[in-house]
Amino acid sequence: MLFFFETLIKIALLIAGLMTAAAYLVLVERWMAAWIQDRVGPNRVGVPLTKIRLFGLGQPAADGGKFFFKEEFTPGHVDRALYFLGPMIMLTAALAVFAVIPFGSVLPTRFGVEGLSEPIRLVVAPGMAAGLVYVFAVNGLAVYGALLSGWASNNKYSLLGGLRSAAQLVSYELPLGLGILGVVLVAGSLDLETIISHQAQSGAWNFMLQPLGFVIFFVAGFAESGRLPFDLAESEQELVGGYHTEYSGVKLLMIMVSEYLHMFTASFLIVILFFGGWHFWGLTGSSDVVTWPVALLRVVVLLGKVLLTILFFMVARWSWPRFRFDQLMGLAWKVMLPLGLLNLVVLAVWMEYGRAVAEATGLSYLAATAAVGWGTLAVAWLAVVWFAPSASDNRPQRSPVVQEVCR
Amino acid sequence: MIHITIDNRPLELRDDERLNCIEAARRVGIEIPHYCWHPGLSVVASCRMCLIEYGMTNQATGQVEMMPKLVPACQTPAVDGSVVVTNSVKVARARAMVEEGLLLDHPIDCPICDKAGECLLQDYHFQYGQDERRADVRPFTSRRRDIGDVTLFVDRCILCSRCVRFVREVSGTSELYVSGRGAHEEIDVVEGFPLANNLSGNVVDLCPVGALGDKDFLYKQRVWYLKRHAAVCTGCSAGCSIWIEENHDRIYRLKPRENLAVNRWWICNEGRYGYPHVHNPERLLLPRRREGDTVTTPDWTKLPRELGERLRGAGRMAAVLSPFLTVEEAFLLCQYARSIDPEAVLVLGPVPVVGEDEVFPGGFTIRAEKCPNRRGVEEVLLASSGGLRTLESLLDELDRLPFGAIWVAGGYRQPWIDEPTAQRLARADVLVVQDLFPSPLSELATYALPSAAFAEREGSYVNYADQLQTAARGVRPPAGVRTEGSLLWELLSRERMYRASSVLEDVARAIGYFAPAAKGVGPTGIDLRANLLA
Amino acid sequence: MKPNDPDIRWVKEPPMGPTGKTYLSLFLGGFTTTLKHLVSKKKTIPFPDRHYECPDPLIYRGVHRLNRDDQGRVKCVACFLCSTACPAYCIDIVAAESPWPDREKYPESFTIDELRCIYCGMCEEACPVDAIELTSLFDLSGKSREEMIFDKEKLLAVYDMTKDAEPRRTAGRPPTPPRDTGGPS
Amino acid sequence: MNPVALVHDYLAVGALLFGIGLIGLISRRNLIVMFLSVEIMLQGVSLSLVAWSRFHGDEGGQVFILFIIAVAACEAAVALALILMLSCQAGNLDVAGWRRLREEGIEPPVDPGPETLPPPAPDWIPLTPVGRAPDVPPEETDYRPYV
Amino acid sequence: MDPTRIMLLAALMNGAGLWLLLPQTGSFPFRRPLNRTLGTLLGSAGLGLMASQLPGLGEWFSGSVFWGSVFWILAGVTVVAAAAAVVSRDPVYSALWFGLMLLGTAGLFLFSGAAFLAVATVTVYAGAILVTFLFVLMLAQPEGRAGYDRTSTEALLSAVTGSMIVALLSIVLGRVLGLPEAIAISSAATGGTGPTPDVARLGTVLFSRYLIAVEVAGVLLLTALVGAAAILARRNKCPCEDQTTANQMDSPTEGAA
Repeated sequence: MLFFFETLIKIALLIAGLMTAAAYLVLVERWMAAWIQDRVGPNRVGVPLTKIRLFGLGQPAADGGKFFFKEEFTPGHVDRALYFLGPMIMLTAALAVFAVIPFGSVLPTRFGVEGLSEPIRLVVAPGMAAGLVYVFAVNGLAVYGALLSGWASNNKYSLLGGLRSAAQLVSYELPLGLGILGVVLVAGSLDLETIISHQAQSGAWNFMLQPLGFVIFFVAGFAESGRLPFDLAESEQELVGGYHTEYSGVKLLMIMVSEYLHMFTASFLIVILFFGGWHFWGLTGSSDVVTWPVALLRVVVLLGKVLLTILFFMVARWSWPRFRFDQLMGLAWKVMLPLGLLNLVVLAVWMEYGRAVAEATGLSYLAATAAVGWGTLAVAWLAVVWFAPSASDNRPQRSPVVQEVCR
Repeated sequence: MIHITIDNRPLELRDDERLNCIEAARRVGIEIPHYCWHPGLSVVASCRMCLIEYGMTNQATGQVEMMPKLVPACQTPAVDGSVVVTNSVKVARARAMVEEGLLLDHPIDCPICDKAGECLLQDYHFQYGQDERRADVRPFTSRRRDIGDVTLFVDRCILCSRCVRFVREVSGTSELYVSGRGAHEEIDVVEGFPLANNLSGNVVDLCPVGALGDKDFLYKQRVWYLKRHAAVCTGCSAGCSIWIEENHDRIYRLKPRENLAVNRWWICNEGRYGYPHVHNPERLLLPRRREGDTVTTPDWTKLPRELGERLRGAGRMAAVLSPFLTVEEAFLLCQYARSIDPEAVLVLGPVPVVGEDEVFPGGFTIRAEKCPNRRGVEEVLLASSGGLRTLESLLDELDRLPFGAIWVAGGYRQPWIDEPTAQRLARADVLVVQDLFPSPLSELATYALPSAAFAEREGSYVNYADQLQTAARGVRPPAGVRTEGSLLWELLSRERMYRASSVLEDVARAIGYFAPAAKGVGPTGIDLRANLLA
Repeated sequence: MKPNDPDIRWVKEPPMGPTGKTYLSLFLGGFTTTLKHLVSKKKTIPFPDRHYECPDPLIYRGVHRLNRDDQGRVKCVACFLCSTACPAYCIDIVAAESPWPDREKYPESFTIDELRCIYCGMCEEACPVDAIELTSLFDLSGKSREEMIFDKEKLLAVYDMTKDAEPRRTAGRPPTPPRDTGGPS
Repeated sequence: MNPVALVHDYLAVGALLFGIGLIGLISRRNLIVMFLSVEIMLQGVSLSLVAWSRFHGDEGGQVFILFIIAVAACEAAVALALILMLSCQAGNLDVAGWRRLREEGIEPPVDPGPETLPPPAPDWIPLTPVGRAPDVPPEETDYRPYV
Repeated sequence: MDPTRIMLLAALMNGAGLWLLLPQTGSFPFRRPLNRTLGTLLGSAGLGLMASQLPGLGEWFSGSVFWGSVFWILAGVTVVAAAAAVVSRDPVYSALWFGLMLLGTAGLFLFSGAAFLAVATVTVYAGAILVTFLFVLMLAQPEGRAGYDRTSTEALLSAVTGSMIVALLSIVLGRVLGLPEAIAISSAATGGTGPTPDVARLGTVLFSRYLIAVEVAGVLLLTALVGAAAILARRNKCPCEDQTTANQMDSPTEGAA
């Protein structure tokens, strides 16, 4: 029973935290967007009925209220059951992923309760052996949300938006998996907690050891969360709004929150798999037995890292142009898939013979691994440059010589 | 056969054709600009806009001998062996110079000039004029002078003298003359003798610039907003071809349409200014049903069925066909009356005659018979009932034995029936009246149906000289008004929409008189007498 | 246009070199630009607190006005050129013969539907007497659609309101000469 | 739970899935639905395998299911390609359209066929209220709504 | 009554229910709403009857209610979703019901301790296979119901066959598992607890004992991939594709060069 309540409390905490975080990160994103465009951003909504503006911190409440009180319009031509089901599937899948994602390491104390002899692990479903595969499975279900809402809307723009989105998500699951496989190979486990503690114990975060895998996972994570420059599903500036063209009100809110949650998932996974999770050198220690301050510090470190990643997501949105759809698919299948396989093969070979080589050369094992990793990245990058089709430079020309060549 | 070469394009004319070079060039699709020449007027060759290079083929040698100087095309007959050049630099320069000369003191007040948009000076300036103005004077006066029926903007005039020739040659009234000499020439009227004749409106059409302004149209609407529809004037039995020019279902002016078989290039003022009744607010605008003393407004959607039932149950039927009906409507009404009562009495309504025919020296005639289609309705009645009966005979018969139902088609522009006659007609059980304006008859009618004015209906008319012409619909009828044709079409339970052209084909098949119309009617109409002679 | 038209000059973009194909400089370039703007000075004007000062009211396209001439009469001559040029069909004019001796034509009514207007400035371009102009008033709002249909009086009132701040574009042009009512000259 | 009871229940569920899939495979005419029915049968078998694997405490059954998944993936790829080809040629996904692929001397399957069906009722999309045309009798459209 | 007969009856009821629910021509055997109601009633009655004869239900009432109910819910969802997938007229709905059935099966896998299998099933089946099928369905029939989805071939015969097989299997199962040998085997084995839910152990077994099989499966996958590509590479010969468009698209650039 205690286990039951513990899990319930964790779930409640997690959902409340995620929803609040989503609401406020929307505000942060709007601020970032505004600042990058030399604007000020939302700074008006504060305490209602007063002149207190609080830098616009009341904006999320106003946004949420607007979503709830807006007319929820259901077009007459939709397939009703699936139209309602689509957003629900999306939100459920996006939330269910967090069952295996740790948001800290452990809490040491027993709260004076006799049954809680063991430290509380800060993850909803601790010890899920197939944790990473679970993430994949649930992410796969999220595709249905897009596909169904697109099809049920009975609108060709929505349908094509849904298919676009689904094709992108399905395609980028492969490089995502290949990027992870290296980490799993090194850690020897699919459990995210184990992966973190493995990095903490070795002291070397995975992005230092296998940068190629990190790059692949990072890019695929962007694509999976459907953020710019991979937001082909929506392309709000160019195409009709994608699969949620026909949605409004709370259902639209559900879709948008689940898109935000995908970004959280991607950020959490990036931090946990490649940036050492809660670990920070000299601050958090690496053992499983912790004191209260350390346990809280670990949570703070993990969430701080995640926040930084999310901020990077937000800045990236305004930094680089969007891909074309064929480029998007080409990147997944022609570039990242082979590179992911290369990364995997190199790592597998290194795992088998690495220690011997390190001993032979006299380097420490970690340094040698890092060297191999960065070497692989360099080779892969050069190969991409070499094999890439000839591209033209369409930046504005400055040199008159080039102008002449143009003619 | 006359062989001519115009801009290296060969043209062959019949031996009996006497054309000038402007007309000949038009045959091959070359437009020679001109101001003073008009096909209906004498040639003065005063504007010099139509200057061309002209030469003759020497019949003996076959050599072309060009004239040393430019000649006006309007005054140069296209005889056998003529060679005309209109696209040379010399001609272009001559046109530009003429244009510059005309514009030297022509006020540039196009924004407030009613002619802007259809002004020849504007058009030719853009086509043939110079790009820049070399003169340092900027004319900006636009003196206005009231010369009678029309307004004269003195400074806009380019002295083409079309209007002067018109009042001398066509209307024969000679009010206008050119006063002054040289640069001081102006159009004017003699003190005390203003321009006042029944054709005076035509000078406005004739004026190539905005010098003569129509008082009726002045400042009402810009011409580029107007949409024109080919129609037939219904003012008198001459049946002149006209353009209805309208915007947003409001007629702004009527203009003559060139039809050499009927009215040539002219129409009378009576026809030209005879459109305001279309927009008269006193028109009947809703159908009315009278039962006893109660008056109700029936629903158009249910009215045809109701009418059919009432008429069928009434007994003997008579129909009065007004000469304002189109041929198609008269035909449909006869058919409908016969379908209700095979023995129905069909009579011709009163034919309004005002005064005498007014014949002008130029040959133009304003007919005294002020209805457009007496001949057409008569022929339809002859074909449907074998004889022609008038309203008086119907009234006589009405006194002897009562009719169950009488259908009166009106559409007269003027009051046409007096109270006693109306009372006599109203003795029928069911009296259906279709009319434009309220009359004693429509007050007594069981069903008073609004009818459409001439510009609101399509159909064909036969004028006094058996010329059949078709008119297109100019404006939509006001809400609540249905054209007679479409109502009768529905009463006869025909399918699809009412289309006058297809009904006319039926008429041509059914009635021999109209047989020539079976192959379609051109813009100038068809002379039905040709058929009778044959 | 045909592809083999000899007048077409086909410009080929310069090919990207191997360093360019790494996309590193492009990647970092985009990122630095973004970051630069992230910390740069903001250009937003907090609107109700501070108002936008139009640097050149002559080129701003805001609410219309109908200019008055020297005697305070409406300058418009009802030539319909603005309503002809209007791509949104928002100008409605009823013309009449003017009651003044020096003018032929004037607008009996002049109506602009400001809601339908797209503020393209074509009316201003088309006007031959510079009677209609667009002012720099931009915060146009109203409580009903009817209120936003400006009639002649309202448009003239806009002129009265803005004439000091925004002089007429062609203030220097001489007035039209008085009409010559005499006989033949 | 009693292991025997558990394996019994699993096997019963597996048998039901197998039977349902079989019915679907035989009776449905849509190629893709037929394929899905086959997959249902496979899932039934997988369930039995899991049950037996647990019953015997041996991973063999689970490994076998992994192979089933692999085979299903292959099957999906090839079948989808074939279905695409076929539907592209026939214009629909109807399996009855391919009855000429039988051997010589075998009677064609008795099939009501789509051509004997009544034409399906037109499935008009209801207009949203704002898009509905005003209820004007057709003869009224000939007249302008104002004077 | 004899459990064998009950099983037979239950299977027959299931078959009859499915037969009624299958898409039929016109109003056969009854009108469509009646067909649906009757089919649903018969099918659920059959399922209940069958469940009552399974030993697990009794265990449920006696033993742990929570886990027992989890199993029954999962099993019910699976079977009902499978039936719905088979009888749905709209193939898209069919695919979605199939997806729900997959989730139910994955739950049953998880329930019997095969966690990796559960997530693998969801990942591969639901995440990849079914999505591609939905792609085809949504693109092939955007407007939904075709005539061939409104009829079935030999519905009655197939229902009889299917229900007979189910009945046969269930009856045989009951007989076989009731034998003392089965009890003995189960107690001799791990006592029904099954393999520990350990992914690592499954991996070890997979890549040691069944290495050859894994290799063969890999080769099979590769072959299938090549085969699918080969089949679809000839799609240009398909009459519905307009081959000239591709050529026309290219010509302007040639002219430009």
